[in-house]
Amino acid sequence: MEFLIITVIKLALIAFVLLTALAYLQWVERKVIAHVQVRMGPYRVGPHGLLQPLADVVKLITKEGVMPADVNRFFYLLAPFLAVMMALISISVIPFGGTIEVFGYRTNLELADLNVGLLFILAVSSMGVYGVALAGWSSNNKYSLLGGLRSSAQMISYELPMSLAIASPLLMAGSLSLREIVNSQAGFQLGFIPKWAVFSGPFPQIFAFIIFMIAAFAETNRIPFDLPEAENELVAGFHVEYSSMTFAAFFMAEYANMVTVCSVATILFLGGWHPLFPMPYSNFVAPLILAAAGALCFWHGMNPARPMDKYTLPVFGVVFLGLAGLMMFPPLVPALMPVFWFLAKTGFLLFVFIWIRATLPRFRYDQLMRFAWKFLFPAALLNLLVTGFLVALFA
Amino acid sequence: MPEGLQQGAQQILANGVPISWYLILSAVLFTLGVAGFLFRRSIITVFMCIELMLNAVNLSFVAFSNMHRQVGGHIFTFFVMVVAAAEAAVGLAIILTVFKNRGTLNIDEVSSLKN
Amino acid sequence: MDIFFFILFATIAVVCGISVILQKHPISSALSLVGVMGSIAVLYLALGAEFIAMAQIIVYAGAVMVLFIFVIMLLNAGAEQAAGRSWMAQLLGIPALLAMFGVVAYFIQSYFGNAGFMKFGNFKGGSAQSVGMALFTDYLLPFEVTSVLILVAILGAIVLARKELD
Amino acid sequence: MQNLWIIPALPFLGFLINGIFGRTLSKALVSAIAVASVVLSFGWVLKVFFTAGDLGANPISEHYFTWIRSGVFEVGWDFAVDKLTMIMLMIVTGIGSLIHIYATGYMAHEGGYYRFFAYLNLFMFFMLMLVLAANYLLLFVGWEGVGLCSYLLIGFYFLKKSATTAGNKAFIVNRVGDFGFSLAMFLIAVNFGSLSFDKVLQAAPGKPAGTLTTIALLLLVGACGKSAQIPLYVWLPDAMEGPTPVSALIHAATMVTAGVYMCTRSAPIFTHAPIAMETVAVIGLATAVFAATIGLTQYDIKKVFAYSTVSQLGYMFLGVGVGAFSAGIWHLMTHAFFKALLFLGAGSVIHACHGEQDMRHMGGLKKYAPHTCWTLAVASLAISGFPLTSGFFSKDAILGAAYTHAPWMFWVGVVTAGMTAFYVWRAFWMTFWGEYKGHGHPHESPMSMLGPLMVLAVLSAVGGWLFNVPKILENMFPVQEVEGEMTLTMISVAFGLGGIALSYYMYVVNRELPAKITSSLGWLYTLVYNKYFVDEVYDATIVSPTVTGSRVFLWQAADQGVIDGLVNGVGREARGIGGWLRRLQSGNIRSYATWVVVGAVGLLILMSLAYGMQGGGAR
Repeated sequence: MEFLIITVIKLALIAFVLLTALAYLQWVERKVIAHVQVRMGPYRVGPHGLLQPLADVVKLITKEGVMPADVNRFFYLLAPFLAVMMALISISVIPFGGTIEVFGYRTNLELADLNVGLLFILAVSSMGVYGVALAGWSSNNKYSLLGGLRSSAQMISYELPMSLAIASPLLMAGSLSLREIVNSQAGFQLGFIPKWAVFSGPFPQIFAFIIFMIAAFAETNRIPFDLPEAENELVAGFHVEYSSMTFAAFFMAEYANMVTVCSVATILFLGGWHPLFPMPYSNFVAPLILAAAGALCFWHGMNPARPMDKYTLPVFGVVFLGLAGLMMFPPLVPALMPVFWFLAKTGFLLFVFIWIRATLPRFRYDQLMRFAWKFLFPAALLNLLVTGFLVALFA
Repeated sequence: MPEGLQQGAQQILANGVPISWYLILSAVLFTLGVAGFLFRRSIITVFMCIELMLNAVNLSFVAFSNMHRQVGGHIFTFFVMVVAAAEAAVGLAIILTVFKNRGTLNIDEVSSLKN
Repeated sequence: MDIFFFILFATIAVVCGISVILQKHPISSALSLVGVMGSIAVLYLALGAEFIAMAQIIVYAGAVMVLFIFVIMLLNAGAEQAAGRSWMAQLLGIPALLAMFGVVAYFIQSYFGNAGFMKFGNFKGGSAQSVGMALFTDYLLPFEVTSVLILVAILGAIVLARKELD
Repeated sequence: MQNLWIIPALPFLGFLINGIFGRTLSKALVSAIAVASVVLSFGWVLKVFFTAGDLGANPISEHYFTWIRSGVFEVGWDFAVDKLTMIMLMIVTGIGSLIHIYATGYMAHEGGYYRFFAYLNLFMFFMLMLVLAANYLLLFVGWEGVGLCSYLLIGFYFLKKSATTAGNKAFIVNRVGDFGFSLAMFLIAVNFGSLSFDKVLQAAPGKPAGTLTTIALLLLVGACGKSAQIPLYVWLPDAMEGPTPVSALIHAATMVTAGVYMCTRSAPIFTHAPIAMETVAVIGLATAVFAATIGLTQYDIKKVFAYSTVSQLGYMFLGVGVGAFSAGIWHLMTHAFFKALLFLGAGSVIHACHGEQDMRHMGGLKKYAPHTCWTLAVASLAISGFPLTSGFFSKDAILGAAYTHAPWMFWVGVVTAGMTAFYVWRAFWMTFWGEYKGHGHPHESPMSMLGPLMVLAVLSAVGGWLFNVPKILENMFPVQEVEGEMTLTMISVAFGLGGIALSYYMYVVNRELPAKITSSLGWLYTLVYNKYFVDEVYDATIVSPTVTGSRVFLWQAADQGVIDGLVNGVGREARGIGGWLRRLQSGNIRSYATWVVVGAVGLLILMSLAYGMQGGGAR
């Protein structure tokens, strides 16, 4: 019974955090891209545009949902929900941290611990293509149809290198359960190099990591592989005809997918919630960073670049310092540290996603396919072979 | 007789699902697949019905493997999946070719070996 | 617990199966088939075949059916038109089907009617590890042969789908 | 170990090289390879001859590998050399080399140069195998091989209809002989349980005369086919369609004498089959006379020599038939010398007259081709048995043996000798005396052709007493003394000289005489001139019945009627049934599927009936 209650609580918590995060991820993206392009980005709605996501949500909800002429109504409406559902399901097996104890109840920081968790993620992400494909087909528009075709072909093609790249760290971990994979990466070698898959083992999985990230870009239809929604070829690709909430669903799906793949990459290659530094020092890293951020805010508040900063920045500084203090608070440390590290790594990978979107141009379609089949796939295969050989050698 | 039914129900609640139910389910699905094969006209749908039959058979394989507490059934299912994947690749390529050459997907019109 | 689980997903499977053969549009049939496969995968889980269940989703739902949908989109196949007929099928179809199902069901009942019960978790042999172990020891040769089969299938598909066909 | 296999191997090597790469090689290289291969094998023969010691006492015999083994019956791939074989080897390789050299000059301007020499080398290979063979089967291999080569070479100008038909004729006629030969081999294998010469020939005396006679007669059939004896001689004159060196080598010197060699080789069988011996003698004599008479009237120079070849072969058979085997071989050798010379000379003449073969368009070549002239004169002297020439000794040996056997044979032989002298010299006068009646300017042949001519001239002049074959072969074939040999010699020489004189009178002194004679003889002349219409008779009696029979009965009745009818009928039935069954094959997949389902139901019901429906199968 209490199992149910705890599960429900965790469910609500994760859902809330995740959806908010998704909304604000978009804000972060706009901000980052703006600063890469030396703009200010959202600034008007709330301090530093912090309320922009809410405004967007309101706008999208209140907008009229246009139903184009003679589309297949059922599939047209089914597609976006399929997409967002498949994107959100896979979050449920991702562990954010170790086991914690709250009010005497021990629980894992995840919804479900499958012992085929990784396969589950693969399966669900492979289902994700239906949303895009159906959307493209059902909206009865040649651009969206092309987008749907492209996305289905592209996703199937990039499933292979992704799976192969995933397989090689599995060889080293020897399990399909995400939690055990993370646990297998605990500890340090030579005292300071963490035993993450990218660094450790008979064969550092740095190549697998890179291949996985590239494939992840394609799987999530992100630049430079966002062919299904290439604006300048297909207007907006598979979601040309969508508006209001259905459109928002596709956006949510995209960001949720990003979060998922980044978490998976963190778990598989970057040692999950295991800290970058040996135990005693790693606890001070988080407070130091936050404190530094707070100090930075205060300093900018002293001599503001814009009039409003005089009031907003100090507030941020106070928040950051408060978080730093929270991190120092002994009883919470064992619970918060892993989460912090996990979020830090995932956040860094997300930042990389955004960064690349701001930097790289888009591939041509044939280049995309040739790259997948003629370079990525053989490379992943080779990496897997070498890893397997070395593992067999040293095991 | 009600009490027989009752104890049957209790038995089921206690011990779980009878294996035969799984087999019946797979038989039903298989029959559905055959029916689709017989009564549908679109090549693609017919092809999908074949996949349906394969799935039904797989289900019975897994059920048997559970019944005998052996992994063999899973292996067979695995092989069936692989073969089904290969079959799908070739079959769909054939369908594309047929459509390219005949301009139809109606299985009744594709009744001659050469056009 | 198990029984409700089973009834739920068996119902889904059968309903989707019926819709596969009743839907007029290929895409609808395809999605119904995906539904069948998904529910069957869940039943696999219940039967303790977790690896096969995931493989079912990845291979069938994730790859094969996507391929189907891809082709349907590519050919823009609409609802089928009732042209041509097979009097054989019309005439013998229904009775033959019913006969087959009847005989098979009777077989099952008479042979496996009391073949025991299935409870979740009473069979742990379906993990990826055990399946892989069996696959690479007892069934190695079939496995290799299958790989050759796949290679052949790839070649065949490429040759068939080439642009400069015929 | 004398490595006898090298002797045939060398020409075979030449054949391979020329046959495979000849098209790309230069003429000089081709001829070099061909000649070298034969000359080298001649050299090897000499080496064997000088190193072997006394062949009569201990003949060489080499076994290479077992070819056929079934039960006790065993045929090995083995060669053997005794004196007889050695003589044959000498003749074949020696004259072969000369003719090869000659051919390089003669064929210089012909197409298919490499092809010609490849065939020639192949012939040498098979001929040497025939001679070296130590058992009948291996001999038969060579026997067939030379037949094949003669076919190929007769039809060498395969664009000429007459050439190809001549080749076919030779091949088919030879089949008859080979049929007899094979039967003989079967009989030998059955009766002696072996085919190797030494076993068979040792066991021969013990066997019943009937068997031996049958075997001997069958062998004779084979020999008649190969050596152009009545009734199978008809192919040889037509074989002159081939290039002249071929006529010289194959159809005068070597291959056609294979029959004689074979009979001599199986002498023990013949000697114990008197009837067969008699037959051989009679056939030989008849052939000699018959061919000689035809030779009197021919105008084609090569035809004349062809018929003379036939008649000389008849002489050899006469010798064999009367038991003078060594004399036969002796004549074989001398005949090889002078007949090869005659043919090569004829070739030289034809060469001089730009391919003209009709003697009526020749004449007066004495001053244009002096060397050809005197060499041919020597050859003609030799063939007409002029004293102390080679032909003189061998022919008289045969005639003497014939006299002791039966005097009438001697007289017929002598008359034939006269005729021989007459027509050979007739050809000589018509060719070289008088004035030139042909077209163009005749010219002497190149040295490459004249050289062999001279060598052969010397040989045919002195070869007779140089190699006294009967002496050499004494321990194999004892020579019986002939009483009154001197007188017989006188008589035969007289006939020979008479023939020469008569021909001189008719064709040099008094040119009108032949025309008068022919007109006076009338039908007899036409009969002889047309070779007694033998070919026509054969056509009427054998060839056309066979052809029409096979066309009407085998082809139209049996093949088209029965076999095709059967096949077509089966096909028609199958199509009928198929047309009926086709209804099932509507091509409609769903119908097929329905059938499958019905079948499945049937199977299930069957199973249920078979295994019963009792429950609780599992567990």
